[in-house]
Amino acid sequence: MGKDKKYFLDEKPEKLTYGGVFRRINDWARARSLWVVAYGTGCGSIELRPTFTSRFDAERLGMRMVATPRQADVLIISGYLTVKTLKRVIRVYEQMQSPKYVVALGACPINGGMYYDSYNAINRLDLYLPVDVWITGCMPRPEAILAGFKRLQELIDSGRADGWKKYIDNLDRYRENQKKIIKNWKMPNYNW
Amino acid sequence: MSKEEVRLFIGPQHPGVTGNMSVEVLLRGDTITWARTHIGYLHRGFEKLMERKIFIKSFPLVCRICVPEPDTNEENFARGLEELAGIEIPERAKWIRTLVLELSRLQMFIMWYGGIAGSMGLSTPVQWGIGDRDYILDLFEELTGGRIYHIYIMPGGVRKDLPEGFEERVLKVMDMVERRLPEYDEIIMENAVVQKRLKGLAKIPKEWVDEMGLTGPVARACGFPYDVRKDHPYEAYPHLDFDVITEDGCDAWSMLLVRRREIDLSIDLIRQIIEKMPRGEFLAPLPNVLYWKIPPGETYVKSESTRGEYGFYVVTDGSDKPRRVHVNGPSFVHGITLLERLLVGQNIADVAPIMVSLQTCPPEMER
Amino acid sequence: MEVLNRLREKFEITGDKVQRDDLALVETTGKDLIPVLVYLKTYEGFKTLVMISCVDWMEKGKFQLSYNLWNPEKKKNIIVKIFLDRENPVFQTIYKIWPQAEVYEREIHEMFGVNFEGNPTQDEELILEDWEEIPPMRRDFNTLRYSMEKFGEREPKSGIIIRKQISEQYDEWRRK
Amino acid sequence: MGLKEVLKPLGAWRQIARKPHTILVPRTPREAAERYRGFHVNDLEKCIGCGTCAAVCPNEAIDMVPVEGIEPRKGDSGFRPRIDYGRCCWCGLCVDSCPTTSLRMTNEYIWVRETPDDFVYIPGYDIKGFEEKEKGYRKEKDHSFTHYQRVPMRELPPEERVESFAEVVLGYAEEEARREADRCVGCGLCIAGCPDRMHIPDYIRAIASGEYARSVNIMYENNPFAELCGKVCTRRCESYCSLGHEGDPVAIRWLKRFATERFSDLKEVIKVRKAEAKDRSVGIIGAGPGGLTAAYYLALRGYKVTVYEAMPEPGGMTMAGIPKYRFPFPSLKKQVDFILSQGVELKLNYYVDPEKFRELMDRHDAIYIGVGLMKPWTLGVPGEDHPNVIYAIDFLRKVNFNEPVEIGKKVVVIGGGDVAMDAARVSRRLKAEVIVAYRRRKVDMPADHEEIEGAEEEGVEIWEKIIPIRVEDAPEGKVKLVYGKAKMVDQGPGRRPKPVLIEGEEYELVVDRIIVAIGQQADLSFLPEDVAEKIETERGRIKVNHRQMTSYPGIFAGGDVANRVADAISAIADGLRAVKGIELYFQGEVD
Repeated sequence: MGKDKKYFLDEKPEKLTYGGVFRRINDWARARSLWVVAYGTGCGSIELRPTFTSRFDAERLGMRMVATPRQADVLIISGYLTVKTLKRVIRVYEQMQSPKYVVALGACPINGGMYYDSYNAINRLDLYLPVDVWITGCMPRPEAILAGFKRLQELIDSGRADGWKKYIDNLDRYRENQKKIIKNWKMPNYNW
Repeated sequence: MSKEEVRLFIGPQHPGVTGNMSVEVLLRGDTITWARTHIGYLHRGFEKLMERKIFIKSFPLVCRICVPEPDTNEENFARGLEELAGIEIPERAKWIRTLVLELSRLQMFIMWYGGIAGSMGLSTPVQWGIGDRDYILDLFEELTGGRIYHIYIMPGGVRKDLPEGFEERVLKVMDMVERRLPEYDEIIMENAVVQKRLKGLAKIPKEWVDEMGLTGPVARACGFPYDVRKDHPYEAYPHLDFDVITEDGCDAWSMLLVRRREIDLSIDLIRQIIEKMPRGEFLAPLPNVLYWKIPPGETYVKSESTRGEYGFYVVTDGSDKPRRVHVNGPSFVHGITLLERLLVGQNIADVAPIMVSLQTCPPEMER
Repeated sequence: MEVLNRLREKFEITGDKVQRDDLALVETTGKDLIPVLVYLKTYEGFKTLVMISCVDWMEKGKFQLSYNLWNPEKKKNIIVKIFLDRENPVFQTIYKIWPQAEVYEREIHEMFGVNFEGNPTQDEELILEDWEEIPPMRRDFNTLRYSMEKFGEREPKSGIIIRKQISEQYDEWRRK
Repeated sequence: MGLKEVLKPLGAWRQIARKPHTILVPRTPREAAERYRGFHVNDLEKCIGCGTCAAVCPNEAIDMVPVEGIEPRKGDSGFRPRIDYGRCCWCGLCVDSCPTTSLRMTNEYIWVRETPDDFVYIPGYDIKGFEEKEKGYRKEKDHSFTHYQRVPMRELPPEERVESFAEVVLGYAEEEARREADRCVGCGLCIAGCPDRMHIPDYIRAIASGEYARSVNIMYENNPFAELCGKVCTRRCESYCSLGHEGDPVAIRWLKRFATERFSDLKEVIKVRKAEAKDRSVGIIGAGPGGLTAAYYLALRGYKVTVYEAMPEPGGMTMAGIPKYRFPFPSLKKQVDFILSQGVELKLNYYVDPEKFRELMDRHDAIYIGVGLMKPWTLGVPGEDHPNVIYAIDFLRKVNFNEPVEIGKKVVVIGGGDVAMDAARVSRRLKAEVIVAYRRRKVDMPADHEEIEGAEEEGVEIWEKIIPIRVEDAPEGKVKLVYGKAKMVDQGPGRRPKPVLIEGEEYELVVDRIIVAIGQQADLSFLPEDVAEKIETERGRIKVNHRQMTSYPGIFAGGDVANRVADAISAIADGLRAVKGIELYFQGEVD
């Protein structure tokens, strides 16, 4: 089981704390350069493509897709999350570097949406991951997604987007919820 | 060449794979010696959920089975139920459905056309493809009230008539797309990188087509004129004039050619539909949908999606809910059986172009 | 379709129906299924296996397996179906006739618990991961209850009365 | 492949000179399309809380919740839909199935929050700022899943109708009935409108699925006169039908008629569960629908029941008052026979007077009075005692019992209720020329509009705003009605205008008979004085509590003599309620 430690957080990481003007400047800069990890977890990713390409062009707001979680600031949960994906999403989230933000798209992460009765899709995302901004819609249009990002930028700018801090503080609680539905914490040999 | 084999996992969080799925490969050097597709990241159990919903409530569900091209699902399921319940739909509804299907195919192909270039690291066509597709989505929004999920085709016909002046706007967008296509060709078809990488890539033995049940552009790229629109004409396709597109290269380049010609065909078909569309009623009277019971029976209905033959196997038992709905998407065979065999011997860098060429769509594999 | 007549002569056909011009349904027994499939593939031109599906007839205690074949020349579909005992659902694999049957069978094994003898990969997980309940597509699996127990439901806070009370109250009012 | 392929893609640089097509959201907001399926709004005034949206929602996103300021009333459940945007999928099925078209969608689509608990709202009640938006997805009435058009009922043509007393309404064929029954959305708002609280959606659904016997059994759970109601009910339920707001209400009455008429022998169809015999007995005065209903359910509960009827046939007003073209005699006999077959004793030609009433009080443990209103109201004008002035209920009774009745060639019917219409249409069948004179306007007539239309089709003339002044003798055995015209005086909002005689104008009308049909009153002279003193009355009717008991313990009353509505279904409801009351009374619960 020692191997598991490499996959997921097993203890609370240290929180970087710094304050004053530095934090203010950091927040200001961060809000204007959000890199989104390119992981389409659900059907909402179909609207992320127009958002990040020429028609809606999120890049003019400082946002772009990056391939690896280690460079990313934002994780988009695009719609429903199956149990199998949730495990990977937690892993992706824990690989991301703080400060990091989660945006939930669509009705499904809020209360199950279309798949409230599905045996393989979770109903409430906030039990497992700290979400900063919720955008409802099925799917949210690119305009709504951009409005959500604008809200996220405001939150970051004013220092209120602290979901990642919550995750560190309440890691036990989140882990407990996660363990309720994910029994096997070893990654299967086909992806780690 | 190294003797040691390396196990590599591509996906599910990987920008090269088509959607939320993963491919596990064994590599010797950078050559793949064994491959295995892993799916299930998007499994929501549609078939189970439909079994516990009355028929009308399944319609918001079915369109979510394939996200980029939802109308095929709606049309198929509606046609299956109509067949089992013995409902005749009005002539205009058939034509509107055909129009929606073709528009849907067109937007998917345009996005794909950019996407195949994207899989080889060319990012301009991706921006173009998705950007131009958006104009067709605008048409959908105007017609159906939804950009992605239309929930427009219902048993008995379609939910609303075409809005005023819709035909002209469709033709305008078609003209726009047609004007743009030479520019696409210039940066994709005539690109040395694309030609060099796709020609001879993913060579499919011809005997696999019938044996594995390959369909759609994949089969047509191998010279087999399999097209459900021609073989089992449905909706208004019997009244449309078109030829099945085939290429004979059996490789990714031929698939690209087939799909490129499909774009022209779709534009042509849309123009034909708008020209020939009859006036009249668009929704046949249905029984009260809240209590709609369909007599026992089973049927298999299929239609041509951009990826190939898309089928719904519907079993009813006389109650107000389906006994079983099995959605059989072409990606199930293309993405698992074919892909696993096709990747063997290929270069690791070609995984993404091959997957995009086969147009594997994970949600329709696992439903 | 005249192929039905030939089938009836050669095999034990327990039921058939022409659903459409291009679709026929044939019911046979487990013993005759593979000969029928091989016959259809070799002599009748039904070269392609389109899909394999399973239907749970819980009330009758049966699983129905449907093999859907397609004839590329004549453009016809035929669905051959058999019934298995639901208590002990075992059947032979046909992946040696059609390679893609392997994955279909693997899915049916995972979703319904039907065993396909000789299928090399059927015990590998295809879609589900760490599944502990009965196979989910069986009709006695209650997906809503499972979802509510495992994933929970948000209790609406802005509402005046929560969901269940309302529906009860509403029902009561309607009965009055 | 050569240099060309390498250089050609560089042509994309051409694009740099073109105008970008980027939409600059959020700086410049973009409006969604005309029929975009965005967030919901609900017209709370128009909404009736029928719950069809909640029933059709695929995700159980819609709950019906009570809303402050909206009280439940007949035809409105008082609930309003609350939508959970953590469940909704914006499919618009709720909009498409809303019977009143109150629910619609706007083209608003941005809803961003920091907490997940902020996505539940009651459209129309929680103000979100987009309520005024006109664009968005709306229901198209003619092209939706809701069937607003009623399946028309076939009737005899008017020329044939006046020739005989054959039933006017021909009834639905099976296919028509199932089609009509299938329109029902099952909201159940009608139940509150039915005095008897019949399980309307249940039996209509049973008809729609072809289970007619089950349907009739559901009806007989609380109405042993289902066929009677299927033919002549005042069908207040239909006025609360959720489909009636935008289209035709479901033909509940005709469907009931269809289902009950299919069975000629009720004993084979209706499964009764009889309780053990008990040694209490109940006496019922009056074999009308109310009395027989009470008798039926009391008998099923095991009590000894005896019904006393003054007339030679059971049925009360349904026998004596309703013309046979609306309610044929065999149909009544079939239903009454079934009730009697449950062990109900019936004594005909048994006129209860004070002495006999006292006997009954000794003989029975409880008494139910269901005598109805048999005494007509008089016009109160001079000369009314003229022999050619007759009263509608007497006239109808004589016709129904095949007694000789002479009305001549021209009659005037005074009144505007259902009895007046019956009298008029019966007179037409007796080949007389008929004028109906009513003191208010035609729109104010309390009669069923179908009856008014039917009468007019058959050639009945309707005169509005007529106030009789006096009756005079006329030569050749005729009678002269002197009348004045009325003007309608507005009585303020919410009250119907009052007819006031225009002074100084007098008109004359010479006819063979004047038929007075301005209502009936109770005749309580059969009560012994000491009992009558203890029984409270109100405007001539017996006052009862919520269990139909009078202020005299052990004496129950119901039907026209005790309620203000005075129709068959209310009498049946009273009878049913009295059964529960009597049972509780026997168990010692007086209140």
